[in-house]
Amino acid sequence: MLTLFLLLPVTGAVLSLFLPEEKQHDAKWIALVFSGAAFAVSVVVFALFNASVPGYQFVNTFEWIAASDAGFRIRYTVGVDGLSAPLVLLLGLLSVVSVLVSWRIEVKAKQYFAWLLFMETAVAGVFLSLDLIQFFLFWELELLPMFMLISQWGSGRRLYSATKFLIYTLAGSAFMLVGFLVLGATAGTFDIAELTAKPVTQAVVPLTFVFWAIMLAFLVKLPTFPVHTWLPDAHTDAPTAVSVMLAGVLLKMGGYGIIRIALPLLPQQAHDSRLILASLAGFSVLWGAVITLRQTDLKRLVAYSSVSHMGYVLLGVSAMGSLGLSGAAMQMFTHGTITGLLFVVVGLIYDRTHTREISQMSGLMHRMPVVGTVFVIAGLASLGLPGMSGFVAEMTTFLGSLDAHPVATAAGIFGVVLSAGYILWTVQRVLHGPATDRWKELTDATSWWEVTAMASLVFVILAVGIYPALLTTAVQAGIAPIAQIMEGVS
Amino acid sequence: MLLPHIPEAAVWAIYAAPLISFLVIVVALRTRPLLAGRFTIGAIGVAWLLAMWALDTSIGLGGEPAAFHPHHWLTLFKLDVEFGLRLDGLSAVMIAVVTSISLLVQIYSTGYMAGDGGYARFFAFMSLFTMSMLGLVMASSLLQLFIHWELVGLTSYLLIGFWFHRPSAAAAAKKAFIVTRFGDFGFMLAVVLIWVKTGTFDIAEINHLAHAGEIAVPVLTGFVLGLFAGAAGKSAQFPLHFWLPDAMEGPTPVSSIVHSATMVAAGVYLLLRFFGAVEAAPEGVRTTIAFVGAFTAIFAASMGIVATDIKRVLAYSTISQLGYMVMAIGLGGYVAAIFHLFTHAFFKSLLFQGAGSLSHATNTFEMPLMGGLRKAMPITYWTFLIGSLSLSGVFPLAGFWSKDEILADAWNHNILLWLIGTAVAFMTALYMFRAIFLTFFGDYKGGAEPEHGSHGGHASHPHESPASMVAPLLILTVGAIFFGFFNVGGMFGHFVEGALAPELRHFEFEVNPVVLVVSTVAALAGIGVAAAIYYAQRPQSSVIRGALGPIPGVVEHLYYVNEIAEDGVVRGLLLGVGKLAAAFDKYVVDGIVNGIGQATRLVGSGLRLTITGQQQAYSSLYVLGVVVAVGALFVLGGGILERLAP
Amino acid sequence: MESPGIIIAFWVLAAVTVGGCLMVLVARNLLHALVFLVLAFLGMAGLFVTLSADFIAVAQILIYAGSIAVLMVFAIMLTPLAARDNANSLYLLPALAAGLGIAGLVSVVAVITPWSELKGDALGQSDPVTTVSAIGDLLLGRYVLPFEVASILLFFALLGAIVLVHERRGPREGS
Amino acid sequence: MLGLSVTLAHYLVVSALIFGIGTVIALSKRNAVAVLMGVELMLNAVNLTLIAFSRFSSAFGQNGQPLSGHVFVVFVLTVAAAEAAVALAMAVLVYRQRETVDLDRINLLRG
Amino acid sequence: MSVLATALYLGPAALLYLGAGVVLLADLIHGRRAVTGLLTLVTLALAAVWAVLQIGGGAQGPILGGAIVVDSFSLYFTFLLTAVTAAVVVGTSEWAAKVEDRGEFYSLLLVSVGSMVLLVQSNDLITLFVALETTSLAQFILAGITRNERSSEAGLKYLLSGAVAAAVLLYGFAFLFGMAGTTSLPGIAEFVRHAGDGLRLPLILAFVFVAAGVGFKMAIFPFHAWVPDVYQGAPTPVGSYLSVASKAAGFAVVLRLFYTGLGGAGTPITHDWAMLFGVFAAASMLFGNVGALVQTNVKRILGYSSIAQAGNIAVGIAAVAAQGTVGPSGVLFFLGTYAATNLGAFLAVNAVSERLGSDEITSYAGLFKRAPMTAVVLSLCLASLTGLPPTAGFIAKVYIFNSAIQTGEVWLVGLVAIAVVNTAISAFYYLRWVRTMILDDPEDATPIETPGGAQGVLLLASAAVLFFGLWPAPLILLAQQAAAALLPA
Repeated sequence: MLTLFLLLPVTGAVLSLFLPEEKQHDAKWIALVFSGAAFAVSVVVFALFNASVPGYQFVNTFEWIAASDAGFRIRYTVGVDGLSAPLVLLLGLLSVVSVLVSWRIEVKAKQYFAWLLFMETAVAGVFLSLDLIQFFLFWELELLPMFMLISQWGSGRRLYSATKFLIYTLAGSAFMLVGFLVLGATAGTFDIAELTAKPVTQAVVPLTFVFWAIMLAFLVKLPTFPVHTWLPDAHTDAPTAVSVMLAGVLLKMGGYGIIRIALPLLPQQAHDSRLILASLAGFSVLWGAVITLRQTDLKRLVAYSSVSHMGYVLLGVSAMGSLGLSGAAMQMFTHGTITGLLFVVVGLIYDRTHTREISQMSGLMHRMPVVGTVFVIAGLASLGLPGMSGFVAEMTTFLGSLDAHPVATAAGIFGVVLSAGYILWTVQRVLHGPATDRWKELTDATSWWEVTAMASLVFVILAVGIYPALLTTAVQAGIAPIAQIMEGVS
Repeated sequence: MLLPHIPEAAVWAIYAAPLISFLVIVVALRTRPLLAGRFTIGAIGVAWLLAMWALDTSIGLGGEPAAFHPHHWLTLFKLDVEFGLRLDGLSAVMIAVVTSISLLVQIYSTGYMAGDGGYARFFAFMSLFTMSMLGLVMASSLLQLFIHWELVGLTSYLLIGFWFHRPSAAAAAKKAFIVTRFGDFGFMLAVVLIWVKTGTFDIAEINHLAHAGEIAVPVLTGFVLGLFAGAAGKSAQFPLHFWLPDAMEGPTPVSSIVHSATMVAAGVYLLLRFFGAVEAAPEGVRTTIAFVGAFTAIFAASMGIVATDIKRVLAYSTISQLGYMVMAIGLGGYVAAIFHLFTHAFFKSLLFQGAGSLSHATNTFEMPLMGGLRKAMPITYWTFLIGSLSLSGVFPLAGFWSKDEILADAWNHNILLWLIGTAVAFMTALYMFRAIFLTFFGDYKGGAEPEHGSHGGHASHPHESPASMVAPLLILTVGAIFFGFFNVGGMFGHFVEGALAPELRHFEFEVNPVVLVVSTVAALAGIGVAAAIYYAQRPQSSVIRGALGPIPGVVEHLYYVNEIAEDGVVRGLLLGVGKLAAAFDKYVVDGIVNGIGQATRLVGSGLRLTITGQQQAYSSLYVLGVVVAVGALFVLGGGILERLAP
Repeated sequence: MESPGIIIAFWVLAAVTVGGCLMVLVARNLLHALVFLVLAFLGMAGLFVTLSADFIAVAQILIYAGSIAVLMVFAIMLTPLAARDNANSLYLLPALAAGLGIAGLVSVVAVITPWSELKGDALGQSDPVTTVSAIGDLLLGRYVLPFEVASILLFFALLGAIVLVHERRGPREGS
Repeated sequence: MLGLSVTLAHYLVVSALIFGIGTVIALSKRNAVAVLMGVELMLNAVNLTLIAFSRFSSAFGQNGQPLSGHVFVVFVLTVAAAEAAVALAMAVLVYRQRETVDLDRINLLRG
Repeated sequence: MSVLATALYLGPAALLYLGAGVVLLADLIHGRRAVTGLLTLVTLALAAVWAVLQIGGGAQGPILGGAIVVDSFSLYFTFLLTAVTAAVVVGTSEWAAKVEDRGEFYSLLLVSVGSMVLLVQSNDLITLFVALETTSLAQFILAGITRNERSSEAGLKYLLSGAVAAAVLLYGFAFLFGMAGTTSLPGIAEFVRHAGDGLRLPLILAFVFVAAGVGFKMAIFPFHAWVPDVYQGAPTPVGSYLSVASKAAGFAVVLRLFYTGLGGAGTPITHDWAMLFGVFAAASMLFGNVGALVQTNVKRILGYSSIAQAGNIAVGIAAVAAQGTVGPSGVLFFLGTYAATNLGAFLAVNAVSERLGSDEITSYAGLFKRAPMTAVVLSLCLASLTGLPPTAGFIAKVYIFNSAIQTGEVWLVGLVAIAVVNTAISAFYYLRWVRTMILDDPEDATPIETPGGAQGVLLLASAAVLFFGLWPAPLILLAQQAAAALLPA
């Protein structure tokens, strides 16, 4: 089942590459069909996921590299638990959305969709892998499509941004590999479940180094101050769909990695680092928020807000307790939907106005009520309005982290206040105000693909906000064993 | 009493009715505005009827909480969030107030908003607001309360910015939300803190624990101050008061309900809801609350005296009256606070609707553009006058009774606060009658031209508003006149005290003659001064202005609070820090990254120079490499130094 | 090797050889350098003789002093327009450092290593009259494979040299 | 001087000196043919080392093959000759194209 | 030992030499009409088949007084070298058709590869030396075979640098021989294992000299400087042959020398050896990658990149400190995948450069439009060189780094850290190139034909790159078996 989820997008990618040149606009249909099928699979997985069964489910495994000695026994193992199941669902959904918002891609369409689908497979692999080397493989696999997508279909200084993304991520993941190898060499296995069951306590290099080597990659991906500056650039110059995927699922790879690997595999070191992590988290929240306040570029603004919001993930993690971790896990899901939606909307606006400068816009609500309304909904969700998914996640995070890190939590809560500031100010400048002649010709987003993309995300945001048990059941099942490990450490 | 005990479902229905109205409008009635209005009125009418039933039940229970069981909303590890209903004296009164005023305002709005392009949207938002407000007051859990608290804030935002094409409205909406959010920072901290320390969100339990001394003092202090910060934001207490006047950019019905009667009272309600905790908090905390309230009261009143926009006058008045209530809470005057909240809701709603009626005729809220409307709009005039008298605390109108209750509490506890309160009573009468004299007396100044697309009539010939607007005025006037009598003898007080733990109930109705006389004299003095200056024009207002030097200027600039907040805090501090942070990102973080990149390339260019194209260079490098390698290994691995040493 | 004849021979030959080498380095004219090179080769052959390596000494004279030197003369003659001076390139300093370094390191090792551990006189003990037959046995016995390969090497070196310098058959081709 | 015996170390030092000088020549001369001379000297030094070891080393006890060194030298000689032939051919080839064998000026490929 | 048995052992190399002669003869007799390319291929195929017969015929162990040894290690490389050479022959047949001295080219190629086969079988210093010099000499001539300015310059530089390297190598051999008293590698190993502390210095001297001599073939820092010039100047087929076959042979020799000749792990010099190659590896990676950043000529990029890759492989050499096959099997696996990868890259570049007449990276803009298959294959190979999944390069890097960390040495963890940072640097230039090809718009959109032979080889190479990226287990097992042959039983 999960292998199917992995293979569907890449199959679509290959098929779309083999389309004849003159039919390359049919690539979008291929992409839609395959990402849709993958989405269907992810829905089935999520629906069939049994929260009362401990451990991983839907496991597929076989011996991939069975080297005789040299400690290089690597299994192909995919499986989901309550932590990854929501992310898989999110990935399935956002992939469909990103195909939809790319509907009007004209330039090199078949390559575009091929890379997009390829990226879906790569990210899926990260969420599904239960083997460190396999995890690393997919982690690296995602780089190339991302680099290509930004550097070709982006705008502005796209090559610079793509390269920056690449270098940051590679620099981070490089050390992660070292960390993985040390762990694997010490334990004699790369299997995450085995390593979780029996954490390594002694290795050739101090385990603190190993922990930070691994964390660096995740912190870059998250991203956390001071390794965050690739994100605004990447977002700003990326095409809409890529921004959606980037904010929606790629950043989650960082948080997911922390919760799945860094914490349970090195609980003691994680525990010892919790103050640093909390400080980074609180700082990131505020740092991202104050910078967001003064952004004049719409996409950059949403990008910096992501820095702030992903700080909550780290905040929840740094509490190292069940609630904080659950909050972090939920925040990943909700941020994916909310910021994904924001990027969809911003992309739709950009498609029509061809500018991202906030100062150039005014009164767009008059011209595009649908887009405007969705923008407001996404914005409100982003600022943590109750009734929408973001609130539940943030609240859970704070409830989990206050006891451990009061100051960082206070900073986090203040970040919520600031988020209201930048979101509403943006809404005011972009949507409100008098309707100007310049945007007289703008049309609203009423095509089926645009409406579907927006509506599906709005639906998820509201559904989780109003009835969080949709998410929490799975999350609790996934977090419980990890929290147990972390709470057992002193 | 009259009716059987209300079932839980019926109480939920009070909450659900406006929600259904909202959903129906959003889904089906967007393009059928008239139907939307009627549907809203119907839904809120149902809610009102049920609210009356609930009130009746609650009275039957003597204000004691009805036994409803909470329901699980979110279960996650040790976090178990339960949502439920709390129907007791306090919430029953609030439910009744909210539904009543809401119903009247909806009716009023059908007239006021007639012809507006966003008619359906207006009623949708109004329904949503009513639902949120009801959810807020009925909540049995702190988190549930907080959620609706935020939703109320949202609807307030949406409604203030209802005419979003007006930059001022858009700005005001944003300001309202953000400023109250600053208060919510404290509230949210309080919510998180109390759960972390007690493990419960249940309001009754928190009150109980606090009162039983089972919450550590620092935690309790933090909790109460956090709640107070939230309350200060929502109830516009200094220094978070400055959003409320701007909020008058919203349609007048909105001001009438959201920004006078109900939402702004939510802060007061919050403190009352947690009265047990507030009482248990250290003395200093309560004193702080009382003084903040008192200061807000006099501070806002002073601005009310110089404002020229009638809605702003009323807004400052609202702030001032909320200050009263907050002061009362700080003084332990639970009943006084809620009683004033109750009466204030009616007469302030009435006054706002009166102001709306005025603008309906003149297309403006600027008092200098009105004048002499007494004859053209008699009903508006009379109802407005009664409302003003009630607000000023003139015997025997509603405001008299409730205000006196507060002043009596102040007299009993803190004479300084009583003095301030009395001064505010004087100022209240002064600014209200200044408004009356400026608008209803003298000559008509012609009003203003209608804005494009708005609802106004012909300003040159002002006339009385339609029945749909006048009828609510009349109904509210009844409240403004008579509702003060509810507490004569302490009936109201004992009822609302039913919501408290028994040991906290200490209300007794008493009449303090000194307070009564002094405040009445103060109010009458205020009316007299207003009449002298603005009716008789002896002395003329400009003369007084001159005599006061720079003070009126400062007041007219609202003590520069907006400037401090916007230019100082927002632009200077936040944006300044943002600018610095962005510069740090750009020059330091990116600088380092790009610097490393540049340095690497530079090193690359340098290394490239070693490949000179000349074979000797290559071989030299080769042999030198060998020499260095051998030498290094001799030293490191071979121990050559020891061997060479004699 | 205590015999004074050998000791004297060693020092003289060593001086000649090293001196010849130095002259190759410092000679101003390429052809003069070549002459000193031949001198060094001959000195080396003498050193071989002091080490009882008669066959090698002869081979040294034949191959080095003979054929290689002649080859070089041809090379110099075939490049008539090239400079005839024996100039140094820009890399004299690194070259000196490298040369001194390597000579120094090896010398130090040679001097301080307790070769006495290995001291013996293997050849002296057996002291064959000539090494020729023994070398021949080895070449056709134990080392027959490298021997055969060496012939291939020589053949293809020849072929290569021809390929490189033969006149073109037609107009220039290839990239 | 006559009292001293000539040992392995003597020969090794001589060979080291020759190797060093050869290195200097090979690395510093501009003319390709001169460079080749340096290389030949280096190879000669190696030969001397081999022969010296063959002569002196006690490693050649019962199992030792002292004459292997001599055989080695034979092969070195062979290779040196072949190498010289090819090198000189290459020099001539380069000369035909540029009328120089000055390595300082043969630097079309660089960087 | 009977003649037949000897022939069984010597078959592959002998066949290759014989083939060289036959090709030469055919060329002499038939001139330009001779099917020299085909003959070469047949020879290579026969040699490979013979290698299979060796396994079947039970040829195992040393012969000819220990001059060479046939074992799974040598077989691994025999296959690798013949396969690589065959791929070069097929992939560049179109280029070769235009070469004047085609027969000589093929003949020298066969001699070179035959000597390399001997080289990886060598069990004796003299055999090793002669084989090495034979293949080197052939390579020098091959580098200059087109005899134009660049080619001859490359040949001359290669030759003179190589001559110095050979002298240094020999000096090292001389010391090894002198101390051990034998030229046989096992004999030397026996000596090294029991060498007293007094001989430590000359031993270090000897093995550094030897390492330097072989390092020249491996092209690791600081013995690398000739690489960019020669890769650029020599004909691309020769460049690809050098970058893959010659490098592989270099690594094979260094492994053989260390395990069979220097006693393997656990001797007094093991640590020194490991440190030496650790430093060389780090320096190579840094030099190669940082140097490649500023290059604009694709052949030079590949040259610098091959220096960096040599650094990567040398990490495996540095990992010898551990007992077992950990280090060498990593090297063997890496070389196997690297052969496919780098050949793919070089042959693609050859195919393109032939048509474009330019090696500048800018002329690769929009190659995807002009020659889609070549561009895709080249991209795949570059991704593999970067070490991105799902290519073989990824597995190879992970495997070799893993082998370094498995040793449990702290400094090797540090070396791997340097290596992974270098991977990040290398992505910069590899992926820039990929992007240029795939995404940029070409100035001139006329399609570029890729010759059939080259197409086939490119497809095969990319198939191998992908196959070993997705299913590396078989090759890893082979590499481990081959490496096991190096260890004492």
